[in-house]
Amino acid sequence: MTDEILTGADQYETLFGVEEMELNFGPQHPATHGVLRLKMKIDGERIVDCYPIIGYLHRGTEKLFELHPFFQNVPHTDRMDYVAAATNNLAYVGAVEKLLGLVVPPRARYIRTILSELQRISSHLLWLATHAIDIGAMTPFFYTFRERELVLDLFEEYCGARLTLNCMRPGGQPYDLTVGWAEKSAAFVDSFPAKVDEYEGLLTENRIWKKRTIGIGMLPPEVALEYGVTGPMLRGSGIQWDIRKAMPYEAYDEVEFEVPVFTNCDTYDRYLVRMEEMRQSASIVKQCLDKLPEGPIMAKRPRVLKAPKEGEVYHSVEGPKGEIGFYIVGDGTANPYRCRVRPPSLYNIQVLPEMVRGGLIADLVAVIGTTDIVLGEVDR
Amino acid sequence: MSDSENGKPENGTPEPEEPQTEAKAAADEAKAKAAAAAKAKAQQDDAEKEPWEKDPVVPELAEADGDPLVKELVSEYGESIQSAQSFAGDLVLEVGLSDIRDVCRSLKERHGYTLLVDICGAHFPQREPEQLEVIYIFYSLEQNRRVRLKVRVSEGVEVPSLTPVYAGANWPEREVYDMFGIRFSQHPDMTRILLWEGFNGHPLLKEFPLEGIDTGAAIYPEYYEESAGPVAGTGTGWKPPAPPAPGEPDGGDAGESETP
Amino acid sequence: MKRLLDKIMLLDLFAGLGITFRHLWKRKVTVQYPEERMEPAHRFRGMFRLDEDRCIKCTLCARDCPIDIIYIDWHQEVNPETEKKEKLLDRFDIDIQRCMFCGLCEEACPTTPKSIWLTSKTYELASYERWQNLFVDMEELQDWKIRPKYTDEEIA
Amino acid sequence: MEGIKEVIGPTLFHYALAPALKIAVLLVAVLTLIAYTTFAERKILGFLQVRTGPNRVGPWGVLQPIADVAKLLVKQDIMPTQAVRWAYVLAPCLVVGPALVIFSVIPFGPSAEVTGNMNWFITDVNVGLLFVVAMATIGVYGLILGGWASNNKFSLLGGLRSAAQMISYEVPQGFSLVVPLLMAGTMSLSGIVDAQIEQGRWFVFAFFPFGLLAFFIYFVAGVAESNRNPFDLPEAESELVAGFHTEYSGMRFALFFLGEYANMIVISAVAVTLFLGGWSRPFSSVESLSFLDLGFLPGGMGGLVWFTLKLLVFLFVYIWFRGTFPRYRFDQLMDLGWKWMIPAALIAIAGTGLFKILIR
Repeated sequence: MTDEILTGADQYETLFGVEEMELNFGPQHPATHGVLRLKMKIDGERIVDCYPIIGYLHRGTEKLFELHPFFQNVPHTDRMDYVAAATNNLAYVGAVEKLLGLVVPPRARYIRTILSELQRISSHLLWLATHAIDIGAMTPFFYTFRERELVLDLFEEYCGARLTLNCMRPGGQPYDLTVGWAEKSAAFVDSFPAKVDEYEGLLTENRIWKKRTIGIGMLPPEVALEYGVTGPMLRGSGIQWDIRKAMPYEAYDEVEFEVPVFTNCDTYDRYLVRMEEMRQSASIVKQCLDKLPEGPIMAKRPRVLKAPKEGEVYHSVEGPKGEIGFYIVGDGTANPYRCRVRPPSLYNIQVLPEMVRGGLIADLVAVIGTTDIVLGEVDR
Repeated sequence: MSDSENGKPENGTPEPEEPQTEAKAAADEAKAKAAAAAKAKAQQDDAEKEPWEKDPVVPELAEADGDPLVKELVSEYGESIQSAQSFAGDLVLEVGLSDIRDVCRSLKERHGYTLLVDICGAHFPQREPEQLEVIYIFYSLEQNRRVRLKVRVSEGVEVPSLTPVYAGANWPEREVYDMFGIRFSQHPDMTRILLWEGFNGHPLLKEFPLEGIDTGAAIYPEYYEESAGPVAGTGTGWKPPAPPAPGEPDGGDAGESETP
Repeated sequence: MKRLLDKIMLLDLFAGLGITFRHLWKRKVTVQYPEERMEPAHRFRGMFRLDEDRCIKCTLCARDCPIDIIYIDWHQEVNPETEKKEKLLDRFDIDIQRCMFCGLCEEACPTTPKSIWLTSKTYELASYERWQNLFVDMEELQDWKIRPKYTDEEIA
Repeated sequence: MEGIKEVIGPTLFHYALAPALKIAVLLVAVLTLIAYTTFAERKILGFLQVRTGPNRVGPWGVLQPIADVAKLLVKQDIMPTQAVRWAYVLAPCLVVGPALVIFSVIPFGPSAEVTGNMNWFITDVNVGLLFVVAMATIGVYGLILGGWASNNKFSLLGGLRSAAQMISYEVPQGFSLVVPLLMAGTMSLSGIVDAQIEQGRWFVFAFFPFGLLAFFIYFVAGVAESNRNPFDLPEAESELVAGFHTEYSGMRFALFFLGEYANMIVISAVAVTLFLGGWSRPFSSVESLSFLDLGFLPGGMGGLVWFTLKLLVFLFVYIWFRGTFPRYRFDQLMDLGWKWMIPAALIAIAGTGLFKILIR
């Protein structure tokens, strides 16, 4: 007669022969925001383990960069994080300018700041739409798309494209603002905070939303740093770090804004961070429009952009998803010898197993939504 | 640009060609004179010009032995820190292969470089014998500074993995392996990440052609023998179906398409 | 106490219901596409246009294209009227299937005004024929009208 | 009518022909209502979301449901090779059947005592309430079977979720039904409506706040029972990709769809009957408002009008919920059911009982 007392899972395993089930989540799944695949072990609905598999959208962008001259690579950067093309452009041209020693005129710097902040708004709007629809609230999707459309209209008027903008060149801006663009965007950013209030009215205080997000997908600051998580994910974990403040580029040292930080490390706080960032972005755009200097928009640059014989740079900007950086090695020709992209989504999704382990499948969906990944960028 | 060719320009040479005009020679002469005059004037005005109106000053590599971080690391690891340079404000350290994990651990624990920004590889076929390079980028939140470490590796040599130090090194190291074939020792899961398991070759090596090589062989053994997949240089191997219009043998390539 | 009352009265839920209810009466933002069309902006990068007369056959556009989809052939010929050598285009083809509408060709064009431009405000490039309609040649580039007919009125 | 009655005899007429006719009319009416509920859902959701909803088929898209049905009918019906055939086929029928059967006991209008010649219900079972609960319970088997028989992990999870959800919400729902039962003293549904008219108040306002509480619990549990947002976990498209009916297509999918909307309507109809006075007009005790009876309509049709109006309000609220709320999580849903709603339902029962005793 044994007095062995079975506890926890062992007990059930012996009594009922409970088995873990393997569940293949994606790559075709509405909540994976693209072609992310997760191999999961689940016990009932509880996730025992999770193994992300990526690469379904790999297009060899880094190889393409090596085969094209500097200026031809800008459109390729559009296609990595395709919902935030402007910040991708900005990071890339910033790296090239650093490598070549180009100095950007102030008006171009301001225009770049405006564009990247508008892009942040549009990217966060898309994130909110998909995040909310993952958690089951379908209406914010349409409200955010209504506003996103206005941002895209602004982009269209400025550079002729709505999504794949190709709106920056090494050394400056290809186009000046059109007549009336500044007024239009000022009208948009004036009306935008009220719209954010509207989304918040639907979600922030809603008890179901709170239940679904508070305490879900915990990401302690140590773990976040350990995994190289950046952007709103890091700020939702209580670490106040934003490249726009830490290493100001373009016109960010000439405008005033706050970097929202929340300390609960959960999905709800990351949601709050992004909501506040949208308001801050609107205010940055407003300030830039007020301060917009006159003058040239393109620096004096050689007709052929040639990298120095030796030299390599890393330049990164604060994209909507986190730190997007470019590491470029020059070899004296007009092509980058090696161009590496530091994709924020790759690092943010890498931490996913840590965040979902022990949660439910419903939590997994919320957590994927909160990481705000774009698979075009993860896989490049 | 001759008309015997397809008219399709090569892409490697992007120098914008002067439009060929008949009056080019005459124009050249006039231009040269004007340029000389302009140059003299330009030097005069240069002082008053804004920085973006001047010719760009290309940054140069500089020795950075005097940097406090470098000094400390050298005192700790001595010979392992093979060189320290800075370019455009970025600090680059070259570290010996065997010590890289210790140096990184020291960076993280003693110098506050807690954020692993990126790990990537590079391939320099002209260098012998260490053709490959692994680049690590770290960031310190307190000092607000980035530092780059480089390790030179020859083919087939394993690099100590950083996963015991930075958990986030897992995927980037897998990507380096995937793209360059550099293996990392003590890595928990040294498999391909972006490409599929049966992929032959490592696409970011310089000798890897853009069209791709032999990509299907290992996963379609019933179609291809080992390393006998689609051949490089023949394009994707997929031809468009012949268009219904008669008198146009290779569809899609020529421009005589018809509008309905 | 107030929070407890809020909780029991479900105020947060009613606030959300109120917001959606207000939107019930708002003007709808849908654009009924084939009947209503949005006017693209002036800089909108859409279908190509080419002006053969302005083109100086420098092939810069083909060189600057990141994906090499512009094919140009030309030859020189003495113009019998002016007795000057002139370049004539044999071929100017664009493979629209692969085009990503980055506009670098337009930027590269040295003529003023540009002899190749994308600001034609046409965005309806869908086609039923994959290998025919999306590979446009010189004539089509100058007078592009393969846009499929979408609405009933157009088809009739 | 009278002629037929003469020919076939009163027994056959009362027990076979009249019910059959009524059933046929009711079935057509309910199916049309379901079809147009789907249309209204798409339209109202569209309006809530600043878009227009379907508007291509017919004027304002009113023929859309017909087009939908036609499409679903001609669509290929796919059955997974590894599916359990009998269960796979049976499941959709199990969802639709019981939901439609419940309509037979719901009084859509006044009984023959009021109208003189015609009962506005198919049958008046004296344990009607029990019948409703019993039938509603069967529906869950369809979901579980469907989820299990499809041999798909997502479907299985959906089936399990629906089992857990249905069972835990049937308890508070059953409890909340006890409250109108206590108030009316009868289990017959038309009896309950009559009791509300007699007492001159709808049960939702009776014994404040217990009637309201019971009504609220019934409705929330009903939303959960019919798998509607915010309790649409079994089919949560962003988590389980349609859950128990992932593998269903064509007409079988349409049956599931039908079942969901039939359930919605049943629950609304029962809520109207039990708590909102059924077919009676508002303020049925106030004589001066008797024009609200719509007496000019023949055969007590005024009652039907009122019933339909109340029903539509409920359906609108269903759709409105869907347009506003996020989805609960599985365990939170159970939490809500067991920890909040069952105690609250018990309080409502106890309070009503207490009121009853005190009043007597």
